[in-house]
Amino acid sequence: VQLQERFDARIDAGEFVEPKDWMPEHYRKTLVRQISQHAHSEIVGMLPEGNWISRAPTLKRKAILLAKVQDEGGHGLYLYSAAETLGTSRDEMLHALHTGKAKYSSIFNYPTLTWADVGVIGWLVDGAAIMNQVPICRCSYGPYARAMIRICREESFHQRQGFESLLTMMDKGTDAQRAMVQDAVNRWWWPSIMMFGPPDDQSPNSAQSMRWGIKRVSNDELRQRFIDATAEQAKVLGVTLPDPELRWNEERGHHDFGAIDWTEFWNVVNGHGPCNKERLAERVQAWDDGAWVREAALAYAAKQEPMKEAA
Amino acid sequence: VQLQERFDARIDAGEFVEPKDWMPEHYRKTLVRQISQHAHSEIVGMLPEGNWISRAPTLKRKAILLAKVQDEGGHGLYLYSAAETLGTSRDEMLHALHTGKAKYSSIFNYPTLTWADVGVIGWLVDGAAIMNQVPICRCSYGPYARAMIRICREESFHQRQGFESLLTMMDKGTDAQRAMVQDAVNRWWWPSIMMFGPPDDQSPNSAQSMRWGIKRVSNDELRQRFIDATAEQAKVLGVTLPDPELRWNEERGHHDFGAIDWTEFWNVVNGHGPCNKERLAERVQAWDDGAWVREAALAYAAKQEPMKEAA
Amino acid sequence: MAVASITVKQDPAVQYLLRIGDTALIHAQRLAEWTGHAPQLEEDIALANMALDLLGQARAVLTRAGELEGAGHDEDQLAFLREERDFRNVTLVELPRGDFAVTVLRNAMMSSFFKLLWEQLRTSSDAELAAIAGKAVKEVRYHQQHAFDWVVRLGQGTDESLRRLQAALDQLWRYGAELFDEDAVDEHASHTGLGPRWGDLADAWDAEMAALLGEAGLEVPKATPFRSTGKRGVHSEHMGFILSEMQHLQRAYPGGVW
Amino acid sequence: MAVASITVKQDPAVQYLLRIGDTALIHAQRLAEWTGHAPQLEEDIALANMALDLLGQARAVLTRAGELEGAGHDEDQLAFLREERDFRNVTLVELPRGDFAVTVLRNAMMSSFFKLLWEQLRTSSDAELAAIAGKAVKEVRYHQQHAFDWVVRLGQGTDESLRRLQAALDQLWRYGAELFDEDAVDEHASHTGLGPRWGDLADAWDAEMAALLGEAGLEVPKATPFRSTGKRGVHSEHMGFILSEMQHLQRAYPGGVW
Repeated sequence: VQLQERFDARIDAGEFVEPKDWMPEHYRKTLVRQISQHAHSEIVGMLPEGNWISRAPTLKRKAILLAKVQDEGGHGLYLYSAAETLGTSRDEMLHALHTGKAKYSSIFNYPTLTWADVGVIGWLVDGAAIMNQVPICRCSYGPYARAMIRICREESFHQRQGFESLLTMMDKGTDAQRAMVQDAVNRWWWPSIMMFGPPDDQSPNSAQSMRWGIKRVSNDELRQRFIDATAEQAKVLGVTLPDPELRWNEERGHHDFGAIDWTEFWNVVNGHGPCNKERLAERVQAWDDGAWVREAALAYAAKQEPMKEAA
Repeated sequence: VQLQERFDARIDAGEFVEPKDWMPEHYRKTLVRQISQHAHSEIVGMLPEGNWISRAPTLKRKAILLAKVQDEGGHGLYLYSAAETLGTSRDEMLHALHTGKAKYSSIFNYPTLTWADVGVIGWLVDGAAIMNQVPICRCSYGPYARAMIRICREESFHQRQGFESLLTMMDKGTDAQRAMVQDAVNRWWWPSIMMFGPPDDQSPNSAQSMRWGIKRVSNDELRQRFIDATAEQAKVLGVTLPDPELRWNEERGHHDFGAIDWTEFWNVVNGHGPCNKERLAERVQAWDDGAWVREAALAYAAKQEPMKEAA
Repeated sequence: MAVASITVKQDPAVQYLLRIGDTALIHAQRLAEWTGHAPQLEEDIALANMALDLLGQARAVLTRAGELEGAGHDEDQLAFLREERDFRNVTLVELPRGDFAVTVLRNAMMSSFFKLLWEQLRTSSDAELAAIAGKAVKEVRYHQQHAFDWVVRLGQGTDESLRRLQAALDQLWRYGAELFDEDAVDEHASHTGLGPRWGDLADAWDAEMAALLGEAGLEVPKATPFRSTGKRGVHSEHMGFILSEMQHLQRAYPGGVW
Repeated sequence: MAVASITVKQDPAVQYLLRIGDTALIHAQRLAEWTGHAPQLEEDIALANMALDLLGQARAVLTRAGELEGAGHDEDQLAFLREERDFRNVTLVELPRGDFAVTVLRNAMMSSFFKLLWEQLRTSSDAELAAIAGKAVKEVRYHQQHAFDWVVRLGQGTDESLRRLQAALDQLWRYGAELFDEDAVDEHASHTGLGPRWGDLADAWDAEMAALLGEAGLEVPKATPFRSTGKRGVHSEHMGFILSEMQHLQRAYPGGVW
């Protein structure tokens, strides 16, 4: 009880909780779930964009995309490490992913169908991710907060690169390229604004996470911030967001927007999106195909041990 | 001895030997080797051309190519059947192929690098094959001769299609297409004229095969016929054959031609051509991948037997 | 000599034909991958034969689609110069060829569908399409027979063949629903007598598949809300790779004559 | 807005640079295929990192090749608008990525070669190329270290990893000879001080590889007369598929700005 009180006081004071500190079991579990889910999103998220590395239209764009996907792998690494400080191994987390017990961001269950999708993912998906993640830089768990600071910095860079690549096509490209960009925006807009999760009144775990300082801003508020920011960027780009009800509301000081298809959202969350099965199958296949390599590395390391001791 | 005499008389009289007839063991073995080698050439030959089915430049050309490669599979079937009449099963012959004991035509160890290669294979490789095969339509072994009649008819059709596709590119195409055709001719010319095998004075088995009516015309004579015919066709096409010494010799009534690189020929025959290992590996892989299917078909057939008996 | 992609009118009759033509074309493209790699020579030949039939159907239907569109697009422009998002094939046919179980199961699903479709199209108000259907229906009956024979053989063959077949079903079955999703294009075709609403073929298809899968000893996966959407131009990620390969020569040799 | 392929002068200095630039480019293209599919996350990152280094080297060298050619071709025109027969990479790098053993063994062969080459190129008579080499040599040392570590680890790991590594060697080794085949292009480079005859690097390469393969417990296949010929523009059948994918967008969107 004393431990609990000290923990609560710390949260209230806005201090970081560190790995060696006592923490409530539910706090630990909630964090492991959230951080590992975030890590899984990074590595599953490598697939839809990775899909275009071999086909990038210029060598510069190829390098940018490859570096970006590599960064996502790096984010996965930091996040797995942060989660490991809570006493769960990376292998355990991956096992949960591969067996369908752990989730990852639903956005990655949509396919990348054209090159413009890569730019739009940078602009909208990374944009939404940053909006979600910036508050986590002030999260109560120290290792997670520190990982997020680094990740957010890189994500902002990716977001600008995505926007810039779209702007190049819209400003200097051909009609066919502009049509490709608009088409990609049409397909990614709604899934992007679903990335903030269900409406606040249907988000049961949020209150506890808020209390613990794991979550700082509500789903609906983040979504509104994102829409407000993005609507302006869309004008700069010269694309139309595919929502006829989207308009500035002077009174609210925000954009109004149309109804979100939550049936689609829950379908994708529950495994029935366009690519859920394929994404997971691809990860599992890579893991299984690599088993002999990991075994060989372990066997080799084991053989080196006695030599080191002898030396 | 009496059997041998009757057999010899039959050969001398130009009659067909049929499966149930007595024949010398060496004659049987020679035939099995030659027919199965020919069958293997058909099915390995499906690979270099099959390589372009997915990339054929028009739907008509795709249909023609697919039909052609299918025909090659059909030729493989007739020939394996002809060889089976001599008491060797298709599985035994395939085993010899897969373990490297049996040979197939070396020409298929060259890669198909451009679409024009498909046309040039039709024109030159099928052309050379027909030149080799027409005499076998009069071969002393009945089933082989009959298979060859059908095969030669289809090969002639393929050869005309190949020539026609090259002619279309040369006559109506762009400079880039004409350059592609010339490049393909440059790469396939020498391997094609090697298809007639080593010079007569280095072809030790030929005499016996001639005696038995399995071979009717010598390597060098066939090669000369081919070169004479092809040199004229090259003029119609508007391509240059890559042999500066190729010219009409009024006195001989034939074309003279340059020295053949027999070192290259023997390298490829002995397994060191550009694609030997890959061709064989591809066949073996297909066979191994299909093992479970063949086993399932056998198991199913076995289960049907008792039912048939009971019915 | 321009080789920019062509765009096709959003006319519902043209779209209806593109769905048929593109589905046959991409299915042919996948089946042809087996050529030279089948489990036995007879299957090399049989699969190539089906691919040829499908390719012939695709050519006839695409040609007719171009005529109805009236913009002067021939079969090759439609096949080689359209962008992915303008292809209207169902997603099922663009999935990788997989192992032989995936291939024969997909063939069973598609040939059963095409048989029902072509049977109806024999009385299309478009005489040209009706004529194409008259020929196609004979071809597709053989395709269905071949596929069904193999599905039963694998289902009742060995433990491994049953396991692989079940895995194929688990992978492919959810793509079947797309065949019967209806929209304005179907409505228009039905209204004008061009062809049936695809959804109207669902009951007959279900019955044929249920009988087959039962005989093969397969467990039918539960229906899910998953819907593929290739026939509306939103494909799987496999489609782009098919097209980059298929269209390469036409794109790389502008103005070429083949 | 024409997008017909470009052709490149047969100038030996340009050809020499294309051999380097194309080899780095196609090797990067293959390595990048691992991204998202490696045996562990650390290797996803390491292989992507190497691909990035190689891509950077390719861009610098292709740009320089275009400058030396003097026909106004930039790195993208050289990469995306050349035909297969005009690519000058060695065949080894265009072979399919294979399993992880194939990949690390190829990396070992290529990085050892590139290390020796870049070391020499630091004193190239072409100042630009010398500068590129100065940076590249540091990158490639890390590539070699990574590849060698893995070859030893797999060779001394499990029975399976040794078996796979030996199979990789049996497949790849024969493609190594091409690296050291000499011709007029090498002669010219050596004569002008542009760079070494590649054949002059053979002894050092052999020594490094022999030490590595010995430590890994591998049996070196016997030399054969087989010679791949990619650097003279006669590639394997894999190359066409790499290019149809890599070049698709540039070919399909003439006049595009990316």
